[in-house]
Amino acid sequence: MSSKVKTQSMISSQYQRENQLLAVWKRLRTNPGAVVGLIILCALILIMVYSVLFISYEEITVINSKNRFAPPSAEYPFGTDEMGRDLMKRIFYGSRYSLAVAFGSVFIGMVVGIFFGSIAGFFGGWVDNLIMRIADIMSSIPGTLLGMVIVTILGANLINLLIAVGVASIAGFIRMARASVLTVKSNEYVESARAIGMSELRIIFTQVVPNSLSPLIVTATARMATSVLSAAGLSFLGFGITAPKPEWGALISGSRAFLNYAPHLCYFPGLFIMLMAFACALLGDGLRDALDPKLKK
Amino acid sequence: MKKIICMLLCLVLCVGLFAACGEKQPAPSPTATPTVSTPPSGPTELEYYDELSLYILDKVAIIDAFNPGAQSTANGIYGHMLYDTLVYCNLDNEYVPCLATEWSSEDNKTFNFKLREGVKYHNGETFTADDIAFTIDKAKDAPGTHIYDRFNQVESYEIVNEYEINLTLRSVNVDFIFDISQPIAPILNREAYENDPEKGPWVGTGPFYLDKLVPNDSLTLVAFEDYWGEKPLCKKFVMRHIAEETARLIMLENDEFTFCDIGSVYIPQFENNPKFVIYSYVMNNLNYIAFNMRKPITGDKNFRMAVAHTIDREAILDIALDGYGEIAETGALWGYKTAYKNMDLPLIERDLDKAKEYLEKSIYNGETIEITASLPHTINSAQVIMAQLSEIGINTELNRLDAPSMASATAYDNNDTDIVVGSGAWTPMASSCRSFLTPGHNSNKAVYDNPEIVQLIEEAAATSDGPDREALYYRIQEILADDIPYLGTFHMALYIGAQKGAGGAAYFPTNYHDYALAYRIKNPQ
Amino acid sequence: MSKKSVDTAIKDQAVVCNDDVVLEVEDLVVHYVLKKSVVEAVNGVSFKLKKRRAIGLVGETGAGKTTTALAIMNLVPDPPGIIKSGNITVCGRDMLKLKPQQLEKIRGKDISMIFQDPMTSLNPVMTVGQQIAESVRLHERVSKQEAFERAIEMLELVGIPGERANDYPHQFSGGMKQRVVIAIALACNPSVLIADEPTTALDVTIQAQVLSMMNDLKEKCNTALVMITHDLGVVAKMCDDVAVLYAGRIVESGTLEDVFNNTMHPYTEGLFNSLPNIENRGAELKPIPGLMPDPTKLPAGCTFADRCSYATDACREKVPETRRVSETHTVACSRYDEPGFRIEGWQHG
Amino acid sequence: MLRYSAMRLLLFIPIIICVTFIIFALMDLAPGTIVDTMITEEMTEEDIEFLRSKYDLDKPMIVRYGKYLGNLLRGDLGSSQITGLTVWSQFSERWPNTMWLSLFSLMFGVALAIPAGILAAKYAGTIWDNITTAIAMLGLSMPNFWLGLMLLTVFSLKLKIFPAAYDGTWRSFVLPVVANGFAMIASITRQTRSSILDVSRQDYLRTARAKGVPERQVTTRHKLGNAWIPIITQIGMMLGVTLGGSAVIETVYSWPGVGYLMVEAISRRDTTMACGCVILTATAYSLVLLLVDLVYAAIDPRIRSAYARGKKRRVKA
Repeated sequence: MSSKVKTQSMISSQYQRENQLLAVWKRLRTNPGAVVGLIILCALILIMVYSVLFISYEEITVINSKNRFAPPSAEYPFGTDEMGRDLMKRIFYGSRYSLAVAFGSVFIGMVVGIFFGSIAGFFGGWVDNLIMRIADIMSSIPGTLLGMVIVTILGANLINLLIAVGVASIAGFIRMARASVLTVKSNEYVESARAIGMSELRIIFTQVVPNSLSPLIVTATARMATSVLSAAGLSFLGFGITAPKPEWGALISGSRAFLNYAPHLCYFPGLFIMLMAFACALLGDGLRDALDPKLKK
Repeated sequence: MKKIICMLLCLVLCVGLFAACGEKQPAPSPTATPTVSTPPSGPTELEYYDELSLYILDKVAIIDAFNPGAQSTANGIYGHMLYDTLVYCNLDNEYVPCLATEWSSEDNKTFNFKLREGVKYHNGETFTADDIAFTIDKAKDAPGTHIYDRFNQVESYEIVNEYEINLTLRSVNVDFIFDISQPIAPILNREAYENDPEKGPWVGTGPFYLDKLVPNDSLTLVAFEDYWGEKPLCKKFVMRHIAEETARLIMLENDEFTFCDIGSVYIPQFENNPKFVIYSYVMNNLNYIAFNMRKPITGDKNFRMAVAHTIDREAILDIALDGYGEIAETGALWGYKTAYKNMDLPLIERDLDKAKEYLEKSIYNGETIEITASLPHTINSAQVIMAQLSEIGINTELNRLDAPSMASATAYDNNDTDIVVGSGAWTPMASSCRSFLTPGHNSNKAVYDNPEIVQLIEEAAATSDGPDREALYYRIQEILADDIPYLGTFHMALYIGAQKGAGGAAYFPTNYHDYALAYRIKNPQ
Repeated sequence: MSKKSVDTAIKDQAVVCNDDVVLEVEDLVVHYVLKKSVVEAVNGVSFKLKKRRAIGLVGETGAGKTTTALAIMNLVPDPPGIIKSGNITVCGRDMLKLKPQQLEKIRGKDISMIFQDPMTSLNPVMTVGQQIAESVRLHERVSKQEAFERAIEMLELVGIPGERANDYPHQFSGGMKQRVVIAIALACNPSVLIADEPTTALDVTIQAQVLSMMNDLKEKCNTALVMITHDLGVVAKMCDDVAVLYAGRIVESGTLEDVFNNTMHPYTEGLFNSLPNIENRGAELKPIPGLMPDPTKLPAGCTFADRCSYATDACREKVPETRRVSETHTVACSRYDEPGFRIEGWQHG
Repeated sequence: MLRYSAMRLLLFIPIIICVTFIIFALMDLAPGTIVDTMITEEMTEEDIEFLRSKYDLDKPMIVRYGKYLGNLLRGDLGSSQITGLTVWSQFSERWPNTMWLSLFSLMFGVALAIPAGILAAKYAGTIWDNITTAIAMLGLSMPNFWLGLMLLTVFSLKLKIFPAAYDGTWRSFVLPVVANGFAMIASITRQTRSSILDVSRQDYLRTARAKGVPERQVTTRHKLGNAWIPIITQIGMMLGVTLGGSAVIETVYSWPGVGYLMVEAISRRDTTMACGCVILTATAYSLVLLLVDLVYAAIDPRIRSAYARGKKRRVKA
């Protein structure tokens, strides 16, 4: 391919990609749900950045037994917990765990899922069969059980929680990737790519995957919502991040003992988990409509 | 129409949520001292409830004294009711005749027991010496059970006649009578076991027999008519396990539980509530901080002294248990109010400057110390300890393990933890010292290996009661106070909420409570 | 029910609607109101249809043919579309004034419709027989069993073996499906049948079969036919009268003879010129320049003016009024104001 | 049809065998073994050794797995290593609770979701559509244990209407069912809405109307007849997920279900129980999916004819 031709296709794809993103953004902006979702998510990310810069680990683990169980007040907007620590700071600090889990576990699920899914979809035959059987096996093990066992083996910290939740989502991504690759593969432009002598792998990752990206992005955002919830569930059962670190699921689990007269301990972390999952779900829907508008009509 | 339903639904939900965090009950004042209410006056001819119910901490999946999978503190509780032991040890540690009317031993090695006649098992069989022989034989090949720990020390037995038996121990043990007086050493029936392996183990000579067992959920016991001893004051006794604390407190409030443990946090709520009575007792479990003597940093005495001078026991107790418990009174590492406790050993008080001095002298320079804990209240106290240690610059990280991981992580040979925050039942008996202080035992979380201590413990186990045994124990406590492999923090106080007019339960520091004579008066004053 | 008895059953059905004009459309105007614009789909269409006759509505796509058909059945989807004015009488009753229940009685009984794409016109989860029987049960008080037998007869009538009545639509080919749709439409022997480009989606050979089958049924059931198509060949074969539609108005109508042999309107002439002439293969095709006007911004005056080679300034101001040139022939072109005006006419084969 | 179901169940066996192998391997990797849960204070070293040999813990994992597989193939799920009770007895005792909880939650979810979905589809684009979808979305994103705790606090702690734990009466079903069912509402509503919107754009509705079919009958027979299929699939998937027994809800309400049994089995390293639970739950799950497919075929002739020809092509969405 002479350089001139290459620049030509690059420019065209550049131009082509530009306005596609722009078009998606324009459609996204008009969808009220997606905008609300985006605002909430940005607010949470801002909170996380604020907590990274201004809230130190000591500050949220220092214990003063004087004002324990203080109800929400001006000084402590979310009240204080059983060890007199400011719940708001702890929740803000905890946002990094939930965000990490949301993005991280989906990243793991997506990368592994797409890789195997697209190979299964593209090559078919016994490769497809093998990978699909593995996916069946992984999906027949209940997600929480898998998560529990992984956290027990690797130990309870953020990375392992990420892996535990991510692994549970791999089967879903494999199927999704395979389905979209199968539909894309049947189109002509893949045949033409093969005709000009592209290698199989290059075809997969330059032609097939980009075009089957939109359903994957939609599943990814929806999956973020579910992984935030399953991470919180695992911590609630005691298989997540350990106590002093204020992970939202663990906060709720800890607050169970004081439900009777300090319900705010359970109320606010749950609210934030809900907001996070709500934002991801809304964004997922908004993206789904923005990426393939015919669904919207 | 459907629109209205939707709106109604979310309205109710929001109102409900706000109502939840609207009302406030008085937060507990940490300094309130626990008032121990005296049980109501002796029962004149009053009416009693027929059915009582109790919350038990453990899930009972199967009842079989010889099954290692069925061991838990609940064994003791239903043990008191289903079975009898040879000797009964009451609250003041006096030995009361039970299945054995008399017992004697010259050298604390061979014991002679005269047995009670006319005692019936639940399946109608009569109790004879042969049942003791059967129980000992079966116990000796069931390691991993409580009954094994009690009867494995019996080397041989000799049945003199139907109602008399001599037991010979492997080695002298002063505390043998105490050991077999525990409810976890019942005498079971041979015939019952042989012809019904599943329901056989339920058969005992106790005041109740087991009517129904729903695995991992509940036990239903019914009063046994021809019980040889004092008849129970209720017809039916249900024991239930409820996992969620809030749920069981609600059930206590709605009179679905007659007796139920209440967390220290909820005591004020039940304390000044006329509908309830609170019983409390202090467990002889000592909550401790164990330093891994084999690892460099925690093995360094200066580091341990620095930690000893930093921890503030009052604050730990306040946060972990809302102040409901007793701080370790002396430097001695011993059970709460247990015999042979050296009360005048000095307790190391909190002194941050001294702590910093020791820290300089120690080889510690900033490494992260891993604090391992497993039980819920130990995790809370670990967090408080971590906060206090950070005041003098020791960085720590909490490693929470579940029970099996804790057991394997702190196994004696490959214990890799730095500090373990735990709690252990410390009885005056040589066996419990042995399990905490001698090498090879799993409870020895400090991996403490001091030949002098081992030698002293063997001596104490052999000497009969009296001053020389006390001197040996004092000597052990002095060495421990100097070496500080363990640092005692506090003793937990446990509280049992009961409906007004309910009582008659004996609360033992070993947690094996005796509800055999529990009752509930119909309309208390 | 032998074949002969079927004919008698159908014949006495037709007697009900005896007056001569079966369908009359007067000055029909239909607009689609969208968010930012109004689509003037039909701007004043009028035509009459006598019993047992067939009229062809011809025009390019977007000329408002389908909207006219839907308006006749009063099936225009009401959120965007509104029937602004005009009245449609079917067997003497005005479709636009009737209440829905009454409408439902007429649809399928007196007038029924066939759609363009057979692939999606049948309910995939109901058997073919059921879908036909449903129409019969709606309009005649017959038992389920009788209705199903009637359905089998109709299937045989349209050339599908009766046993296949219990098959599902996905088990039929495109042509067969269209036959089923026709069977459904003619199940209750309506007086008027509207066919909205019934054979466009089929390939040529099947198209010929379906059309000849429709012709026989028309004769047999004495049904009047409104054939909507853009294919002049189909019109020539099937219809007695022709109406040429352009941008929602009938620009020329008349018998087959009038419109085919002495075409008067320039657009009709353009249509014929753009057809390949089999005899004179060498002849050069003369397609009509330009495109259909945007229905949301129709030009003033004659809507065909921009593309008409005979257009004068007058055409662009005045909306041409429809003038009756002969007993059956009408044309809407202002150029005929001048007495001697003639168009070249297309080269006859 | 029968041949197809038999084939699918047969295909299921190898999957289950791999699942048990994975669980055995994972449980073996986990720190601590079953013996560690039994160690009492006075036990000496050789007592522990004796126990380890009793549970074959001294032999490599493969030997234990071989023995377990041997029993499994003879249909014996083995017994819980801790209590000696057979896995089947413990599972079958708790299974009805989980099953009833899942079914009632599903009914609760469906009862609210279908009308909401139809409503949202009917008033598509208006504010009602947005409100119902927003509420449904809220249900999806609300952590069910948090909702459970809140309901527990409000309805049984403060208002004392419903009991807090499982006591066999229907009242103790209410709170867990609402907590569990709320999350299902979202996905079923969305599915109903989109499938109704899709179907109402189809041409055969116009044919029906042209036949003179009254509008009500058009909706019930033609529109809903076709819209059911994706909805049923969604409901089938939802049922499959909850049949796994949501350990979280069961912990909050002390519900003697299968989910809680699994959590218990893992925390006590009881491998046979954990494997047993997973096998039985996975079997129930696949039976449900098979049921959904059969219902699918009953409704959708296109699928049924695919069965008849034996070639079942269904690209998993």
